Order: sequence, then structure tokens, then C-alpha cells
Amino acid sequence: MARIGVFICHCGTNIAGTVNIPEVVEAAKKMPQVVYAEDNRFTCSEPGQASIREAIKEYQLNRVVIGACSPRMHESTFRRTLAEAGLNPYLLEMGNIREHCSWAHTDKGAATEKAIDLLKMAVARVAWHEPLFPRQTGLTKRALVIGGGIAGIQASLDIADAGYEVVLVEREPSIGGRMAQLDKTFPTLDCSACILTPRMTQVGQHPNIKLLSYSELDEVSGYVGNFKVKIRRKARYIDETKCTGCGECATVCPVEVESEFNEGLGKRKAAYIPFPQAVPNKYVIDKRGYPPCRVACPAGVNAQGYVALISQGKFKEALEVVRRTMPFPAVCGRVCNHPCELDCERGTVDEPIAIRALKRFIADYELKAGREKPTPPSRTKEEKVAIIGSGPAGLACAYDLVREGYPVTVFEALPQPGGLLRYGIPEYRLPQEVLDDEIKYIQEMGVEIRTNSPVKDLGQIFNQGYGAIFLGTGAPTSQKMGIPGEDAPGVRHALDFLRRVNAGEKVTVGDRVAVIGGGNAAIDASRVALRLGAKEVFIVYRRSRAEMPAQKTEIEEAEREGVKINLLAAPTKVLTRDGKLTGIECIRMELGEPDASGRRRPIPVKGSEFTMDVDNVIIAVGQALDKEALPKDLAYTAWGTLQVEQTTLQTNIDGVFAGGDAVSGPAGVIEAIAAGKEAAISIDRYLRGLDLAEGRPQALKKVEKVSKEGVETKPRKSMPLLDVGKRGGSLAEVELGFDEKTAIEEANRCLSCAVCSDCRECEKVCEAEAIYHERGEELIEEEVGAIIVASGVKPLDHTLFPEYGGGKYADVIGALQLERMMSAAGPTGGEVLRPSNGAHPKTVVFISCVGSRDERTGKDYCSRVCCMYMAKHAILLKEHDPETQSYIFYTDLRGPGGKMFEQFMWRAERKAGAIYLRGRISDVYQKDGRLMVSGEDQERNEPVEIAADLVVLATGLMPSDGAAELARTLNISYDVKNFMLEAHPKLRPVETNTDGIFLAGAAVAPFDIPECVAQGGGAAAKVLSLFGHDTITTEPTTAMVDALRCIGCLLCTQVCPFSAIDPELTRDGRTIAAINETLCKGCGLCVAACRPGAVNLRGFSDQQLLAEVKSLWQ
Amino acid sequence: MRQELGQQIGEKARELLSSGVVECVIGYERATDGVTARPLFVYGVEDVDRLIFDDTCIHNLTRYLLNRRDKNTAVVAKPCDSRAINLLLNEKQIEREKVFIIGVACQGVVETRWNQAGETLQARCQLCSQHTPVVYDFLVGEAPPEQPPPEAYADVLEMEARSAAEREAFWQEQFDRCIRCYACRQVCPGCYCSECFVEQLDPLWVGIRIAPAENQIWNTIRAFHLVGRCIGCNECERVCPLNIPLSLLNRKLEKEVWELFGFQAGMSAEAVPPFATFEKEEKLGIGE
Amino acid sequence: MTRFISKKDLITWLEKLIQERILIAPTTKNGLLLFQPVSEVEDIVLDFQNTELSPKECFFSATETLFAVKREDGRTELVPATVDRDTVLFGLHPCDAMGMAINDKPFLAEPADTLYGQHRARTTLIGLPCSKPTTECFCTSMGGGPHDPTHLDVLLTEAEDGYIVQAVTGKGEEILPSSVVEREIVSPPPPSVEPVPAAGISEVMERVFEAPYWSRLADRCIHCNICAYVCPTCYCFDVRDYANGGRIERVRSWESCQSPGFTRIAGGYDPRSSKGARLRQRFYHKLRYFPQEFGALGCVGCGRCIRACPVNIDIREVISDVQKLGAKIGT
Amino acid sequence: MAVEYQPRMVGFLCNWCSYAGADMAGTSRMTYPPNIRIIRVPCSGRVDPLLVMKSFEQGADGVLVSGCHPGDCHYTEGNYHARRRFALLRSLLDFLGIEKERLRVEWVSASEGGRFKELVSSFTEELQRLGPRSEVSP
Repeated sequence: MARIGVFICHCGTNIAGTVNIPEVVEAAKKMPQVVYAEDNRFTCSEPGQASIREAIKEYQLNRVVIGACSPRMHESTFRRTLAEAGLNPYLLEMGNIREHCSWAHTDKGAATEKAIDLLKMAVARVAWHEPLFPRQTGLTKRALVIGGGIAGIQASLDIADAGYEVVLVEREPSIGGRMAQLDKTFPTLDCSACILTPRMTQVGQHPNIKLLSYSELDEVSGYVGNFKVKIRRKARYIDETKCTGCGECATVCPVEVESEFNEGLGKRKAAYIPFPQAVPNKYVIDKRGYPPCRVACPAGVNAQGYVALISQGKFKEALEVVRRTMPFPAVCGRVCNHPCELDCERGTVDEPIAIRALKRFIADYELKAGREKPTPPSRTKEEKVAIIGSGPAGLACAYDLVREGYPVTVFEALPQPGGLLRYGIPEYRLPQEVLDDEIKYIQEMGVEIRTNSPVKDLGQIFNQGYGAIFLGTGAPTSQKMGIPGEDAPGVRHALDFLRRVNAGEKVTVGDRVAVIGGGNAAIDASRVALRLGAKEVFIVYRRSRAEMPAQKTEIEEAEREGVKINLLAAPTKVLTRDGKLTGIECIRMELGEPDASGRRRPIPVKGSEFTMDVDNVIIAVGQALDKEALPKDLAYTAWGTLQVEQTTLQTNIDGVFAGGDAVSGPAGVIEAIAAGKEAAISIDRYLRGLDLAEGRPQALKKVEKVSKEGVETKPRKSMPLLDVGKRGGSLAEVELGFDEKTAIEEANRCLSCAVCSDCRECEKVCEAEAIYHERGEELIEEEVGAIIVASGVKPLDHTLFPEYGGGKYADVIGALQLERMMSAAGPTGGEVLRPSNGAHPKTVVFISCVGSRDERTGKDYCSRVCCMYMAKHAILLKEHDPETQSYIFYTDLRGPGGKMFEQFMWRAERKAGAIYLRGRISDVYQKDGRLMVSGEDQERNEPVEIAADLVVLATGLMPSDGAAELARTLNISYDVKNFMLEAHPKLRPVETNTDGIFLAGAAVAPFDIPECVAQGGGAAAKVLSLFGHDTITTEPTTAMVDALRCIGCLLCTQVCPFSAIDPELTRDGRTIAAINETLCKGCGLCVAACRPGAVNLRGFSDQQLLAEVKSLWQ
Repeated sequence: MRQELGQQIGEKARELLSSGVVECVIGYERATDGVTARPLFVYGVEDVDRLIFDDTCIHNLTRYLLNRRDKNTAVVAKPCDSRAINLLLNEKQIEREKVFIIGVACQGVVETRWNQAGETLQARCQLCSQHTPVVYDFLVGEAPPEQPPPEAYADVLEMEARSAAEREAFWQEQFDRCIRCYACRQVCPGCYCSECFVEQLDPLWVGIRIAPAENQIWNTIRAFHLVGRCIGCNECERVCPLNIPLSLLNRKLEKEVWELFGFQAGMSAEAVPPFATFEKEEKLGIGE
Repeated sequence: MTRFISKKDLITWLEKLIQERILIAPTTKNGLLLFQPVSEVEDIVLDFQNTELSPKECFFSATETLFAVKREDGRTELVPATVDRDTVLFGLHPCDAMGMAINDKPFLAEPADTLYGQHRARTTLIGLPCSKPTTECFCTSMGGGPHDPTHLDVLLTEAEDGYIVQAVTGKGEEILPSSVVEREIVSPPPPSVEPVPAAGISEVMERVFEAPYWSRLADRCIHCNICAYVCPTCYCFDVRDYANGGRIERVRSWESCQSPGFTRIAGGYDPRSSKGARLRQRFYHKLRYFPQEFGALGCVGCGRCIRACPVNIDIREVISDVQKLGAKIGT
Repeated sequence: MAVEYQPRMVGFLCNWCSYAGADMAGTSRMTYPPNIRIIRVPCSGRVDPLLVMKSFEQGADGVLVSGCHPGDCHYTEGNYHARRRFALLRSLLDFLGIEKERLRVEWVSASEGGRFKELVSSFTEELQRLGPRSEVSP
């Protein structure tokens, strides 16, 4: 039973002047459970408090209601009073009869009535109060600082110097932040690097600072004093502990991209440090995934890698990159259907890189220059592998296995190795000697090839001690069409035809030849027929041109050579007279619905038959397996191809694998190579007794975003061809290949999509052996007691302001770009140059408030530093070149404080002769190679137009990328501009509303350097004052869960802003919500969200609030 | 067709029970009036032939999954019912691997009363565009061809168009009838609190009285607790012995949630429900 | 000779009753047929099968105040609720009248429930025979019948252009108007009602208590309170004190053994926490415990619970299942 | 002349902004109608719709829920949750015939004493315009 005492305060006349105190006291005495009521002149005074203490004792009060001022004013005072009287301090409730009543109302009657109601509510509520006890927890005296700019550096050093450990996390490869990019600082014109780099070095060497550069915060859990943070250490590909910073990797790196540190004005390599004084002085390889060309290649040949090396003239090294994957650079450089080019990102700018031609170039280069005999890889494995068929699939498989250390024997039924490469592709596309050389290379690598060795019995092979077999027997027979007269003399099959020609047999053709089909074999056959002397060659194809499977360039060349293509026609009958072929009867087709292959199905048009007079018919409508020649017991698919397990390529026979055309049906060379490679993986695993399928197929992660900014269009180099006139009667190669200069120029068009091209040149030169191209990112966990957020700012992108020429004209630059140019260590070596032509600008116009103080951009705030840096730039420009004239268009000039800011602008105007013009710019346009800046001089109220050489946009500052995500990860507030929100803008500027998380520097608002440093120090002081205690006291007004009512829907965990609720398993196996009281801040969101009312809030319980409501108007 | 569905469900049930995949199959059988359907719990293959499915199978059986949380159970679910499974998964009440869902592609069900089955589809079925369950393991039946759904909220709009006084009078009359039998709650797959606020003694939100003031709070908060959670199976309205148009309330809120947040309950088990999240910049007619 | 009242005279009589007393009769509202106070005779529905809710409400309200507490100048006084007007309950069928008789047993057994007693005493029951029993009616198996006048004060049986009047009790006799005449008229035969195998059910129930049948039956039960609230003989209630607006009163409201917390006791223990146990309780109460205690089955066979149950828990099916089960288990 | 109808109002004010804003109104001696009864809550997101319903049941003609401006919540997100919850409750109440205007949800910061005064005054006038709620029989 509650024994409630009510104490009414007069507060002098503050309350008593409007509220009838005696009436209120009398009413209070009648309220339920009230055993005592009195009034005091000033309850908060010592006599007033003494009176409460006495009454508690005398009347054995166990609850106290005080009708006085706002609890926000004196609740803590009276809680102490209760504690002094031996009561739990939380058994107090205040009725706010001053701020909410006597001061807000004038009618004495109504005010008195309201005061009574407010006390009634307080009395009803206090009856439900329970004793509450604050909690104490321990803390980890270790701090996390996020951001290695000047604010973060200062904070880290201050905490570390005080003897506590600091984990400093910096997203970039080096600390230094924005300040490191600056040339000079205002208004003292100190050299920014000179004052910053000693500090950076100090951080790098401080025994108490653990510097994690190139890292980002991933996850935070825990609470003040006891945070657990996960930090994502981005993949650096260079071991920090080994890297000596020598920079050899960067020297040999063939890839150049825009330097972020130099604001895009210079280049850096894919292996880089952002600037020479970087801390830590450890290189990073910028690898963004796999380039689209490599992802598109079925065999995963690293096109970007060899293209990058070609661009550097490293042809031999480029060839090594190809051979790292497969042994057919010359073959694929000629006949590959190059899916890489289809996906080439350059194609979205203008045209794809001529990747195939480049590959051919490096192969030819070696062929011409001659190559050294390769050192065969050492034989590390015992088990022998047999490869049946020496086509591209078989040889690719053999090549990979021999490099794995296996003894490999290739069995070839025909007299020469090469399979379809040898017998199916005409000389004018793939000269025999080119193929010979590639095969020779494979043999030199240790692959044994036995020609004239058909295999009919796999058991025999196994008996000879081979541990595994790969079948790469291809699809060497032509399919028939199934029309009358197909067997007539004069009808030939394309593969047979080509094989005979390639084998050097004497083959003749008639004057008029019809070739049936639309694939590469049809084109090849028709062009060979021409070369053998046919006068007219017709291709008859049943669909339209778009559906022709042959390569486009091949079709074009065929037509240029005179081949005629009869589309939408299908032969129905081969016509003969006296046993001699006279022609074919065809029927017109039209296209219907798409079929299984996705191509539109051709449908004959009734009555549209026509005849063609020809002497020969060459059928090229499809290829099939030669089942007769294949060993028995193999399983086949419904399509007549070998049946294999899709990812592992294992056939129905244990230890026998198959790939290439024998499995896929007729396909490209590169597909066959890819299959051979896959089979090699399977065979290796098979022989080592490993799981065949695990982790396969392995998909390469394509690079997500490719920067194409500022790429100028440049046409693709075209392949020089043999004159059409010179082709007839000869099988000379039609494509002539690139020369060195063309190749380098073409290679330079590459966008370096993945940045690092994975060429591995750096590995060769790194003496420290610090490079690990395969090593991925890493997540590490740290425990800290406090966190300082110093995530900083960035300037708005000046190219977003085309109205000022930003992004439109090269000579309109951002202020930070100017800063980089002025820096002696910058991209221009300290010279200010016009980006368009490299000339010294004489007239420079500054435009202020670009993007800031602008409601359109949503950045309606002043960025605070621009007025000063414009003055700085004007002064420095004059120093760099006395002939420079600066104009500064401003909105108004802000140079606050007593630190010579105002005077600095005077100096710019008076000493450096900068002309300040008040007014906005209406237009920037180009005229006669200069930039015309037209605007208004508001002071003279007249239009002005200035012909400038360089326009500098003083863009405003905005929070760094990802600031909002960071705030969300940390669970701290941020404003609509994504600046971090202080706990109080005046009194708690470096604290957040989350205990233990502090703010420093420009993450809060645009600050200049000394402000950032002061804030860094301030935040450090807050951390140190926290670390001065051994425990942390937390408020007891936390949430609690009724385990019986909780239904485990866990909605509360979703609404809790502090991640203070976790699922917990009860003894009877139910999942319920459990409050982490140390994390709980007592907001009560969970309480209102909880449908069954299982969560309640101490101090603001459902019962307490409901009692207040129920006491109303009684 | 109808018989076929029952047989297909029966065959699946036989397979699931005999292979031990589930311990029980919850489906429908003919009720004792010989006209309507009732829930059936099949534990053994001997009872699978009792399973039926036709347009009188109106019950949402998913609610029963809550009684069998720790046992492997198969349940027959119409598209609307299937949304409740997502709701319960989202609210972590059931485990997906313990439930085998025999989904029924639905052509709609009819209004039934004891001994009577209507001729035409239920109004909600006529407005329905979800003819295939949103989640299932095995599907029987065939969805009807898609048709553009008519105005789904005609009755809600009609009620909104009335004056406040008319609306108040209407609902007062409806709620006055309520006898607080809680059939609406007991049948609802979303009402699974172990102790409903309306029956709690501490705090005493609502007393035991079966009287207008209590009835109003009960019905209002019941509807509110289903914001973003009601999956529209209409079971509450069906079971109400006093024909209180509860679905009108539910659908009003469903409409608001759709218009404000583009959210529909139970369409996926992963989607974050509207009261579990927020958008900083949303305009909801509050404090603007 | 038989007593008779013409339809015209009946209307006049009812009009008079409306003036003098509260007349409660079946009326349709919102498509529901319910016993409600009527002010116009034409609102009364005479030809019906069964009302949605039983007329037990007239004696045992869904919610009613039992007594109020008056506090004045430190004195506390209990003011019991009283019934101060006479009521006529018109149009009830014999099964509902029998339901009342069943409820009388617990309510009026000593110590009697005075408020219930007052309601009963001041209410006259004018019944109509049941001419069209529903398919789910089974009153004859529960000891009643469609034309059974036993528990009524007056029974009016429609015949020719009026009604045969049967005054069953003195209270009934008193209320009859003078327009009742004697006439030679034959009462129509009662309609037939489908029987259920209820013979000896009470004894059979004894043997099947532990059968798994009950928990399987409860599988589909959703444990709402519909069956109890539509039932003419379910009389469970809860009592709570209310303090509101300075007024304190003790209130009784319907409650049901089917609701999950019904038997929960202080400390949280619930002897009937399982669904099967709760559903079993309902049937045992009607078919076993009530007969044991009061010598009659606790069901009148009105079929309301069958019709209203959302999941077709059908007491007829339960009775016949129990019989089969009993036969299997043996004595 | 008849006495002006005096509506009854309950205000649930968050401790950090709106309660302090009401304090500020008092401290600045801004006067407003005495009809409102204020209940202090930690956050507008703490207010369970049941409390609002109970207030109406208790006889309130209008209920005010007030918290920090969006983005300013002491607990970072409470008012956003409140906004969603009460947007729906208002629609529901309106549908039930309890006019939207009777449940006001507003943002008042600790410094906005004037805004609080204006709010209570305009709410009182609005409720006077709407008139008393119709009685739900007990």
C-alpha cells in the first residue's frame, strides 16, 4: 500500500499568485493513498527540503509527489532529498504546476483546477513507481578514431600521448586527409605539407597507435566503454609488413589511371601510394574485380593484362600473360570469335578494343623475332594422363595438365595434330606453319603427341597405366540434309572438302557452286571454292542474315570476294541429269516464332519453289560426332553428343572426361579450349582424390563500375587485309596483322576496367616478395571504449555546374585542382597551367559560393573556407606569376574572427591586386580559345564580362562519401545534409547523443584547419575524461521484457535505435526478446511497438501512464 | 476438377506421411452438413481419402501451424492463406523447414453458412488478383486467366465519403453488438499473442465488460494491431457470429498502408513491415 | 374444447403488453434474428427457426452490475442491483424454455443468485411451438420436443386464423387477456426431429475421458467463445470490481471455459491449459457433470453451437463418436 | 450567453523537446487555454495507441502527441516511428467517425515555446469548432 506525501510549492508568488494553494492542498489530502499534504514557500530551498525529509519520517511516506516547477528543473534536486531521507530516489513524481500551469494561465479558478488535476495525475502515477537502481559497468580504455585527416590525427595523438591505445582507421591508403592535398594554408601561408607530415609520421611511429589504412568501419556493436567494432581491411594485395615502399611495383605497372589525390589532374599507377609522403608508406594495388573482357572469355584469358602490357611495348611479357591461361595465342589471334570484344567497355564509348588482333600481334611478334625454347615444367606427378584427340580442347587440357606436373600423352588418329584447326580451317585464315609453331610450343612444354594413333578401347589405355582420359575427339563429320539427290556426285560436304584441301589433296570445283548453310564452315567452304577457281559461289541459307551464325567480318569478306548469299531459301532437291549434277531446287522461306535456339524458325512458303543451276553443291548444315570412331560404352545425349556431368565434364565412365565439340556440338575454338581447361581441373582433382564439383563453376566477379569520364573517342584500328584482287587462286592469309605502332596505339585505347590488369609484372620485381594477387579483403575485430568520428568533408564536384562551364570546358577547374597544381609535389610540379593547352594563365576568374549557399543543390549553408582560400589563391597566383590578374566574384565576403582573416583578404586585393566583384555569374562560354565570364557587378550595377584563361570554381564543402552510412552504422544522428549531429550545438559540440561516440572536425560542419585541430583535441579530452573512470554509470529507466507475454516476433529488435534488444532462448525453448540494459537508453519505442505488452519501461511503464490517463476528469 | 484437387492433395499427403516428411497434414474435409467444408488434420495415410478441395474450403488453415510449431506439418494453403505463412515467417513464429506448403492455385471461394454454399464467389475473391500462392512447396490446381481487378476498395471509399457523424453512428451500432467471443482473434493467423491486451489485468487496459466503450477499444486496437499484417483472408469477418464488418476496417488500413508505404502484408517473408522501419523524408500528413 | 385467440386479438394483446411491461421478442436487426425489446408489434418475427443468440440474456446478461458501492462521509454502503420492471419474453421455442429451466438449477440452487431470481420471477414466458426444426435440431433426444410446453408459462400454437392458447402455469394464466375464447380446434401434430444416439451418453462419457479423441477433436477448435455465448445453457461468468468516475461497482460478464485463460489461477498455473482439455470440458459439463449434479442433461438440442461454430465442432457427431468409442472401450 | 464549451485535451509530450517546449512557453509567460493535461513521456515513439484510445474513452475531446522535429529525436528515430504509427491511427479513428483533427501529432522543439502556445490555442479552437464527442454509453 502506497503512503503518498504531497508537497505543494508556492515558489514565492510564482505559483501562489495564480493557483489557490490551500484549495490544492485540501484536494490533495483527499486523493487516493495520500496520507499527508503540505505547502511550502520554496520547496527547493533547504528548509523546504528538510520539511520533506521530516514528513517522510514522521508519516512513513513511501512515495512523494511534489507540485512545483518542471521536473526538468528540479527532479534531480528532489531525488537527492528522497535519498537523504532514506527513500529510493525514483519514488518521486513531480506535478509541473509552474511552467505548465501558473505561468501559462491567468484565470485563477481554471489554473487551480488544472493544478489539482496535474497533482491527481502525479499521485495516480507515483503509486505505480518502483525503486530503481542505476547500474555500473566496466570499460575498455582504448579508442577508435575514424578518419585520418588532421582532426583524426590530432585526436589520435592526444589520446595516445595520454597513454591509451588508439586504433586509427583511414579509408584511403594514406592518412593526411584534405590537408595533405593543400599547398599552403591561410592566412599564414604555411606550407601545408610541412606542418602536416611531421604529425603524420608521428602517428605512423607512435607505439600506442594502431594505424589501419585502406580500411573501413563495417559494424559496431556494444555500448559506451564496451564497443566491439568490425573493420574491413580492404584488399591491398601487398603485404604491409613486407612492403618497403620502394615503388618498383609502380614503376613496372602498365596501368595508369587518374590520380584521386591530384583531383584527376595527374595519373597514378594501379600499384600506387597516393603521394610520396604517404603514411604508411606502403603500396596498394587497385584491383576492382575482373575486367569484362576476361569475364566474357570462356577460357578466362586475361585480355586486359596483355593489352596493358602491349600498350607499354612489353610484347614478350604480354604473350606470357596469354600463355598463363592457354597455348594458342596465334590461333585465337586469328580465328577466335572473340566474345571479349562484345563485352568490351570501350564499346560503350566508341568501338571495342581490337583484342583478337592484338593477341595475334604479340604471337606474330614472337614468331618473327623467334622465341627461346620454353623450359618444360618439372614433372611432379606420377599418374599419366591420356588425351584422345589433338584439337584445341585436347591440347589445352594437355597443356594445363603438363604444367600441373603430369606426364601427358595425346593420341591423334590422323597423320597430323591439330584436329579441326588443322583440317577444318582454311589456310587463308590460319596458315599451317602458324599452327605448327603453336603445337610445337606445346610439345616443347613436355606434351607427347602420337599421331596416326586411333583409340578404340579405353580399357587398353587404362591398362597402359594411364590414370585418367580426356576425350577431345570433336564433331568431325558433316550432317546430311535428307533431301533427294543428296548422294549425287558433285555433292560434297564442307568438312570433307576443307580437310582434303588442307591435307594438300588436289581438289577441283565446277564453275558454279552452291554452298548450303550459314555458319563459318559454309563461309570457309565458299571462299575456298572461289580460291579453287569457281566462277560463281552461292550461299543458300534458310533464315535471314541476322540469324547467320558465321562471324560478321567473315561474311563481309566473303561477299567482297564475290560470294553471293541467297537468304531465306532452302534446298528441297538436288537435280541431276544422266547421273550428273545440274542444279538444286529450292523453296523460299519466311520466319515464324522463335525456336529452342531463340532464332526464328523458318517456314517454307508454299509454291515458291525455284531452281538454281550449279555444278557443285557443298553442304555445310551441321557437324556431328563420328560415333563409329569413338570407343564404345559411352553415353550420349538426345542431341547425339557425349553425355557429361556439366560442371566436371565427367562421362559415364569413371576417370574419363570429355569436352569440346564432342560434348557441346560445333562451337568456337575458345569454347573448346575452355572445356579442355575445365577437364584438366577435373582430372587433377580426380587423380588427387579430391571432390570434383566443389566450388565450381567458378564465376569471375565482374568489375562493377568503370570510369569513362573524360575518355575521348578514338576509332578502333582496323585490320589490314590482303587486296581482294590478290586473293583468288591463292590460299595466302587475308588478314595481315597489326604493326607495332598500330598495336600500341590500339592497346592504349583500353579503359583498364579492372584498374589492376593482373599482368603480374609487379610480382617479378618485388624483391620483398610482398605481392599477393590472390589475397582478398579481411575483417578484423577490435574492442574499444570510445569512438571518435572524424570522417571529414570533400569539395563538391565542380563538373556538376555546367552553368559555370564546369565539366564543359577543360579550363574551368575546381579550387582543389588549382591547389594541386600550385603544389610543388603536384601533377604540374607547382606550375599553374591551363589544362587545355598547358599554357600559363594570365587572367584567372574565381567564382565563389558554387554549390554552397544554394538551395538548388540542397547545400544552403556557407562552406566557411572558400572566401579565405580564394584570397590565398589570388596571392599565390601573383607570387607564381606576377603577370597574373585575378578576379573574384563573390556573394559576400566572410572573414570572421581576430585571426587576420579580414586583413588577409585586404592583402589579396591590395597587394596581390585581385579585383573583387560582387555579383553572380550569368554565363561562362568559350570564345577564341578563352573563357568569357559574364556576370553583374552589383556595386556598380553594371554588367561585366571578363575574358579569362582559367576559371576556378570555389565549390562548397560537403560530407565525405558514405557519411550517412557511417552514421547509421554507428547509430548516431546526422542532419539532412549528412553532417553529423552534435548532442547540443552550443554546449556539447564534440559529443553525440550516443554515449561514448564523439565527433571531431569537418564531419560536423565545414571547419578550417585550426577548428578541426581544436575539435580533435576536444574530442580526445572527452575520451580521456571517460577513461579517467573505472566504471560507467547508466540510467535505470530501461526497458524490460515479460518473458511469459513475449511472443518472440522481435519487432522490438527492429525498432530499437540502439540495437539494445537481442533474441534469447528461454528454458522451454521459446525465442524471446531480451534487453541489454547497458545499451538501452529508455526511449520506449519497443514498448509502444509491442502488441502483447510484453515490453515495459521502468519509470514510464504502461501502468504509470495508464494511471495518469485514468485519473483524468474523475 | 474439384474432385481431382482433393485427390491430388490426398496423394501428396500420402507421400508426405508415408515418407515421414511430415507428421500431420492439415487440409479440408466435408463438414457434417454435407455442404460446407471443415478443417481436417490427417495423421495417417488411412485418412487421406477424406481430403477434399473445392470452393467451399474457405478456412485459413495456416493459423493451426502455430499450434504445431515444433512439429513437421503440411498445410493446404490458398493464395490468400499463403500470405499468412510469410507473415508468420517474418514474425519468426514458424520455421520454414518445418512446414510443407501444399499450395492451391485458387479460382476463388464462395460465401458459406451452415448448410449453405453460395453460388457466386466471395466479394474479396472477385477483387483478388493473387491466384497463385506466394509461397508453396507443391502446387495443385490451375490459376484462372488474369483479369484486370476492379476497384478493390469501393466499400472503403463509400464509407470514407460519409460524414464523421454517420461513420461514428455506423460503427457504434456495429460494435455495440459485439459479444467479445474473440472468434475473430482466435481464427486470425496474425493474432497469436499469448496474452491479448484485452484480457490483461496488469495493466488493465480494457475491463471484462461486454459493453460499448470496451467493445470499441477492443475492435479498434485489434484492427490497429493488424496494420501492415492483415493478409486479407477474411476469417475474422466470416466467424463473427454477429456479422460485424471487420474486414472493412482491415481493408481500410490495408489501403492506407499500401498508399503510404507501398506495402502488402505477407507477400514476402523478408520484406520489412511498415511499423518496423521508416523513411526520414516521408510525408504522412503529420507535422507538415 | 380448446382455448383460442385470434390473430387480431393477439396483436391487441401484445400492444397492451408493450404498454405495461417490457416485451422481448425475436426481431431482425442487421440481418440477425435476436431477442430484443420491441416497441412495435409488427417488428416481431413469428415464423422462424432459431434466433442467433439464445434468450438467456434476459436473465443472465452479457454484462450487468451486481451491486454498487456508495461512499459518503467515510461511510461505505453496498447497493445491490434490482429488477424493477416486469418483462414478457415472447416467442421463444420450447427448447429455449427448457434451457432456462436448466439454468435455473445452478442459479437458483441455494445459495440462490438473487438477481437471476428476480429476473426470472418478473418475467413471463409466452412460447411458440417449433414448427420447422432445423436439420441440426435434436431436442427430442435431449428430453424436449418441438411442441413441449413444459417450461413455458403460455404456449401459443398457430391454428386456423389464430392461436391455440395453453396456459401452463398460474403466471401464464394471469397474463392471458379476456379475448381468449373457447373453440373446437385440433392442434397440429409436432414435426419430426432427427434423433441423436444420446441414450446412456452420460455413463459412456465416464469411460472415454482419457481417450485421445478429445485432443484430436480440439485440433481444429479455435477456442473462441462462440459456442458458449450462443448456448442457452452455458452460464459461466467472470466478476470484476470497477472504479470509475468515483463510482465503484461489481460487474459480472459472460466468460467461457473455452477461452485460454479461463482456469488460470494466481501464480499462472492453469489446470486446463491444453486445447483438448478445454474442449473436452465443454462436452463433459453438458453431458456428464451437469447430469451428475442436477439430474438432467445440460443441453437442449437447439443446434445453435453447431450452426455457429466456425470449424464445425458438431455436438451430434461428438455424441455418436463417444458412443462408438464407448462401445470399443467397453465398460 | 452560454458558457463557451471547454474541450478536454490530453497531451503526450516527449521529455526532450516538446515537454521542454511547454516549459519554455511557461517560462516566457505565454498564456494559452488551461484545457490541456500534459503527460510526460520519454519519446513520442513511446506513446502506445492504447494510451490515446484510453484518453478518448476517459472523455478527452482531443489528444495531442508531440515530439522532436524529424531528425532531432533524442533517440534518433523515435519520432519517425511515432509518425508512422499515428498516421495510421488517425486514419483508423477518422474512419470510425472520430475526426482526424481530434488526434494531433506535432513536432515542437525545446526552444519553441511560442509554437506550443499556438498549438494548444489552435487545437482548443479546433475542438470547440468540432464540438463535444458523442457519448459512448458506458
